[in-house]
Amino acid sequence: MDNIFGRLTWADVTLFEVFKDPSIDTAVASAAAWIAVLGAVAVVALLTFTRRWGWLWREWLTSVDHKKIGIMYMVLGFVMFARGIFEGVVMRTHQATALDGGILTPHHWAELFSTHGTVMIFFVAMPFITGFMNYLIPLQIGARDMAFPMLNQISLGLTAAGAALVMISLVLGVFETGGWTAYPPFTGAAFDPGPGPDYWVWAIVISGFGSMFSGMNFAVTIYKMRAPGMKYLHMPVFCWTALCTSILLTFALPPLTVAGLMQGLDRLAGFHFFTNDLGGNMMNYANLFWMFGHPEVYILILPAYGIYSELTSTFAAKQLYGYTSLVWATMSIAVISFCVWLHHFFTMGQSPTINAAFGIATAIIAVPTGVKVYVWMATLWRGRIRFTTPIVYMAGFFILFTIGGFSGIILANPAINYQVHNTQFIVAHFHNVLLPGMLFAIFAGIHIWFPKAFGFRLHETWGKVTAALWIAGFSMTFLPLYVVGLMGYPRRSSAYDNPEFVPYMIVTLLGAFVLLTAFAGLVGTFVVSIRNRRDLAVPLGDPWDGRTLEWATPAPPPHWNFPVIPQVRARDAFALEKVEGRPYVVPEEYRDIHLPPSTMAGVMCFLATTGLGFALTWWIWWLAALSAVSVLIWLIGHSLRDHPHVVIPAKEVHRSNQAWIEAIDLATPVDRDHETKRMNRGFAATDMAEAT
Amino acid sequence: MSNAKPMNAHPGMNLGYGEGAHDAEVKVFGFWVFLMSDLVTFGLVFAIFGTMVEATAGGPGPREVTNLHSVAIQTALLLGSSFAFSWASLSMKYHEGRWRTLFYLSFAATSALGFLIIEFLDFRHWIEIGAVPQRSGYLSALWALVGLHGLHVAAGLLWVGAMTAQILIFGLTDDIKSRVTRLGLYWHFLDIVWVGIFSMVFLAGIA
Amino acid sequence: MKPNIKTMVRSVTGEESEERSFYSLGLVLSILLTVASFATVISGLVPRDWMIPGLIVLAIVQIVVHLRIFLHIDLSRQKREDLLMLLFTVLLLGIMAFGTLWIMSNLAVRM
Amino acid sequence: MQSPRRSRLRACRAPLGALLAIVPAAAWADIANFLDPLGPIARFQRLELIWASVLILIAVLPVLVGAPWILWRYRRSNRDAGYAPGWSFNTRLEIAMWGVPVLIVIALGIWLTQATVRIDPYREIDLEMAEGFDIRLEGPPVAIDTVGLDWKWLHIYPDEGIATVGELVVPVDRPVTMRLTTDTVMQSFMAPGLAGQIYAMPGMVTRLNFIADRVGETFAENTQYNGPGFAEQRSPVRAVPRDEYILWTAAATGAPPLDERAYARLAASGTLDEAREAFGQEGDGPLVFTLPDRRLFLRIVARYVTGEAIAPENQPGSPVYDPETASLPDIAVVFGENGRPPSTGPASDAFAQGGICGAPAALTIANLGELPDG
Repeated sequence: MDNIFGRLTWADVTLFEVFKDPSIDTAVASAAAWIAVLGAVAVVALLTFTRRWGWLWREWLTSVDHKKIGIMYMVLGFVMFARGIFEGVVMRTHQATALDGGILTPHHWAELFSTHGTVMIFFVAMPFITGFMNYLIPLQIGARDMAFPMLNQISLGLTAAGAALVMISLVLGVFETGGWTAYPPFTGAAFDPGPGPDYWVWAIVISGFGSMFSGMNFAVTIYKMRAPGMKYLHMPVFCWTALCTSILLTFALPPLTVAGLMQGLDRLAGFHFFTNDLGGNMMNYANLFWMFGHPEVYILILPAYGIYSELTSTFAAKQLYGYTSLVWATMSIAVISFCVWLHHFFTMGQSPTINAAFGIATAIIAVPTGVKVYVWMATLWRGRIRFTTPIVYMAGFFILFTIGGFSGIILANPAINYQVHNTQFIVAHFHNVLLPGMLFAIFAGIHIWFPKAFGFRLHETWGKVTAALWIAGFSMTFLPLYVVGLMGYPRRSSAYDNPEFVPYMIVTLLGAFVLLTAFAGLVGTFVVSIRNRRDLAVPLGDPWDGRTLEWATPAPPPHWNFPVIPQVRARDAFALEKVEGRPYVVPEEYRDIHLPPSTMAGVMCFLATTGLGFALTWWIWWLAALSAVSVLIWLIGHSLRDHPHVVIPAKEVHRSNQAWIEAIDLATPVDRDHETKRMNRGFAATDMAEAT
Repeated sequence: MSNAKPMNAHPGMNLGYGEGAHDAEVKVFGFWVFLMSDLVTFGLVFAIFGTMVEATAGGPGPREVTNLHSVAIQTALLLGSSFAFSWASLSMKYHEGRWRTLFYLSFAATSALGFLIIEFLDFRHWIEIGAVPQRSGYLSALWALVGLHGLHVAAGLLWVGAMTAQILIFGLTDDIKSRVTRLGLYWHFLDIVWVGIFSMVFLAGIA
Repeated sequence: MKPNIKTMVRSVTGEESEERSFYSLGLVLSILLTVASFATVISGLVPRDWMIPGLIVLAIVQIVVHLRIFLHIDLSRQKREDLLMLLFTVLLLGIMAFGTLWIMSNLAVRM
Repeated sequence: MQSPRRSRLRACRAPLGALLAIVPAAAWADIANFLDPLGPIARFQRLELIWASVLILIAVLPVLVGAPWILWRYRRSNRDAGYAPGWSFNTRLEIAMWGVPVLIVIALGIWLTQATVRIDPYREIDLEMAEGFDIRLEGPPVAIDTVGLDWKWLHIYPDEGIATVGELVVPVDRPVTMRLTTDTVMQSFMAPGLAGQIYAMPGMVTRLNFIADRVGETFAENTQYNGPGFAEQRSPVRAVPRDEYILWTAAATGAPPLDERAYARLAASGTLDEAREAFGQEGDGPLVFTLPDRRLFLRIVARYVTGEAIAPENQPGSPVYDPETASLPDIAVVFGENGRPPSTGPASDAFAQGGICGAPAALTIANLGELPDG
């Protein structure tokens, strides 16, 4: 062994690049590396000085509570989101100056669009939706935890390992430059022997396993852990969308894993799956990747649809219109999403018959999606709509997402697709569906469920201004790209020579800064809300006149969620109780509650797989073997020990629940007009009761 | 009550009713979902193999790599292993002692080990005749598909080892029975994948 | 109230031999089908064009036998979720595998 | 031929300078693109875009108008508006919600199928097609073999015996039948004013057919990212009158030959500017060559199907590619003495359709095994 660090050398450390060769380009690269390093150091220092290590370990890292795991997913998503946003702004700055050049080198630009896409899809969007599903599913179906709590923690560990690898690539070496899709042979060993594509492969494969396990876990939880009496058609729509997303995760991740591992074998072991020579075939990669890639879009968007469904009905104080239609639409989207993948490569040369078949399938998937939008409109119709922050996001969603869908159906036509494929039109389209479609739903969802998770609401004015900024920023940044796309500006292009693009790119740049402000607004919302948490507190647990079971618990809910597993008779279980005037019933009898024990399995898997991915990237074989063997030995050892459940005595459950019920008895219900005022302590007077 | 059959969840468990059975049912179903996902993985590797059957690039093809004697022995060993496992499940279900179950389990493991050894000899032969995965797209796909299955069998063996240790430590508790049941599903599932491999890779390759 | 395990074990010993013969049937069927597959290719009795379809049919039959006998998939209520999951998987796999072969073979012809 | 698009890759040009660069935008107004096409294919695609948009608007407009109206009308403070908290189903509404989109999708589906078949890029533009588009056809198709290199397009005119880099010239009213491949990573060729794009991949041949029906200029670009010079892989396409085309081909006869050595140098990673420098050409015009070996395109494709691994030094686009030692395979070694593929096996049909000098219409992964070793 000539080098214990494999092919990693001092020259790969990017921190000092700017001093060796000062330019805007190296300054950006080194600054990013320093931010990553200093950020990590700052977190460690903060934890050390506040003596929070034990707390972090006991309360969070080893916890198998689905609520805490959900929150950790959201935190991971936010850290990566900060990176993704900054990358986006740097890219837009470059593009605005890119007439015949630009401030960055083409290589650095390529690294940026590749990491931006990878980070945003795999380490922002995926953790966000996984976080939401983790937090909400057990609460909404009346369960105490996931079906597999330890596996849940392991999933988080694997996702975080992927994210860690992408972050490490900021400091050590370079990242892949072929975009988030990483098409070979460009990313093959013959053209890019460096560590970049390896970082991508292992980050994606490892986090992909995490997502796949999450999907199985959610699916089994929803299938098997529903509260007694909760039939499938009694589930909240969010659970339906989560169920379909879980099934997609379970079945759509394998193609990505297969493609990633084959690419890894090509690069590491000289296999010929996607190489130029000896029978390799890069078209197989495109095929496999999009067999995952298209369902992935619906993995991200379906839970967002679930959030929109919950929020329209809550903030219009109405029963959801067309529940059955929504369920059918969700299920058909889930199945059809497996039949459309070829539309990502209409231009590869296959016959018009195949193109037309997949084009039609793509157009068909627009039907259930359209139905959903109509359903939400019908739900708002004859409602009593409260203009809280979530509704502001929803309003933006209605207009912008519809435009995104519009461009989507245009793209479904192969004849047109030949002209706009791989241009900025595509960039505009998928940002148009993912930002208003998914990200707005996440932000709206955060406003709705943050009080449930932490016991206090988010500041309403800050929230609304931030929402408006997101809407404006999105429109300015991405709508102009449709035009330049039609004019023939390819995506991923570091420069252009048509001066007509310049005005559009300047608007786009301004938009990017608005988005950055919006992100600052989001951070500001959190800071202001935490400062005013006493005024915003909603300990009684139901600030929004909620309809589903999670609102029938205090905020934040106890570790065991429900003192007694609820009996369910119908849809919108909690709303029904409120309308009938008997919410918050005291259970007749309390029992001991058994909860799964804490475990360090997630941390172990995180460390081992990060080590493994890093080792395979840099060819550090001893580390790869050590990581793989150590996690195997740990898991087998774990299975040979007894792990008794944590028992919460009935008395403790009784005490905690009684305190909450008594607080409610003392409180007065708050009218919806005062929903965002200080007097909202989480005990809602329902609009619905007044009407019936 | 007296005539209640203990077949509430899956074969190999007589857990009675109540929390334990529900818990086992959830876990077995969860494992079933995992197997289905794994089935998709295998199916895709099969499909890729299908697209690469002719990509031999002038190197060794199906005729050169197929040794029907070896494939027949491997098939027999794997089927025998699967059958032995079902015997282990039965003794776990109907008999209380742990040794009987362990006895059949050791049969299943030995047989699977034999399978791996023969497969390893095949691999060695392939390397000798230059049929290495670096030679062509076809060989890459072949090694990936057969190797993935072999890796699953090896992981299964490791699992049998861990399971044996668990049975020795804890005895046949409800929890352990549920785990053995899941291992059984995995074991039989690998046999199904092998049916696909010997038919579609080896036999169809020389047909 | 848990039923006494001992009495239950006694009440089901008749079933044990029943299950044993079922498993044995599975073994015999598997052996027969495997032998048939091998014979299809090496006996020389089957015309070349029929070999691959024959192998596919035999493999599918054997997989069904395995699923039914070794993996205990049946049409009863308690297995319904497993069966539905299996059928759904087969549907998706069918879409993906068939789609892959369709697309890639078409591309191979047109390249 | 001096056009303002000739750009140089200046990584760190002062950003402010680029922002304020006063480039005559008028020069760009004449450059055709998808929205202002030069030929019937792109024009048809534009028409598709317009009609598809109109049709989709039927489903989209109710949302764009209705959603804001509903949000405003049913605000909580408006006590005049009705309130129906239990209203959750209406059969007629359901039928409309599902029915209207279904009808639109049926219409779109029929439409897109017809359009897709009609402008299949592999379909040669014949008299029947020309009639459908209501254009003239004057003269036989022009065969062009396009090779994607890092980071420029090489256009081979096998019948005229010339090759160009940095410019594509086509005669008006004569169909162009283009075969594409690359000698590096995957690329995607698009000339927006004439037709959509098609992928070009090493060892494979894809096709693109189009025709220009008016004189003008558009551009050809790569849309599939392939490295630092990607943004530079864009060059003018001129549709010229037939006489001018003949003059243009005649003028090229004195150009240097694109022999194996010259090709090896051309294939090295580099932008058009760098290629000009390598070939000692001044100014910013295109590189023009004569074609000593009319089977160059075929040999480039054959590089990937010899049944032997490609050494990185012999792989254009690889960081260690060495143009001094790189070579293309001998066509006879790969395809047999007469440069034709074997007469049996699935490959033969595909090869039989081949056009120029027995070139394959299809060189597939699938028929690799059928090729003779020589």
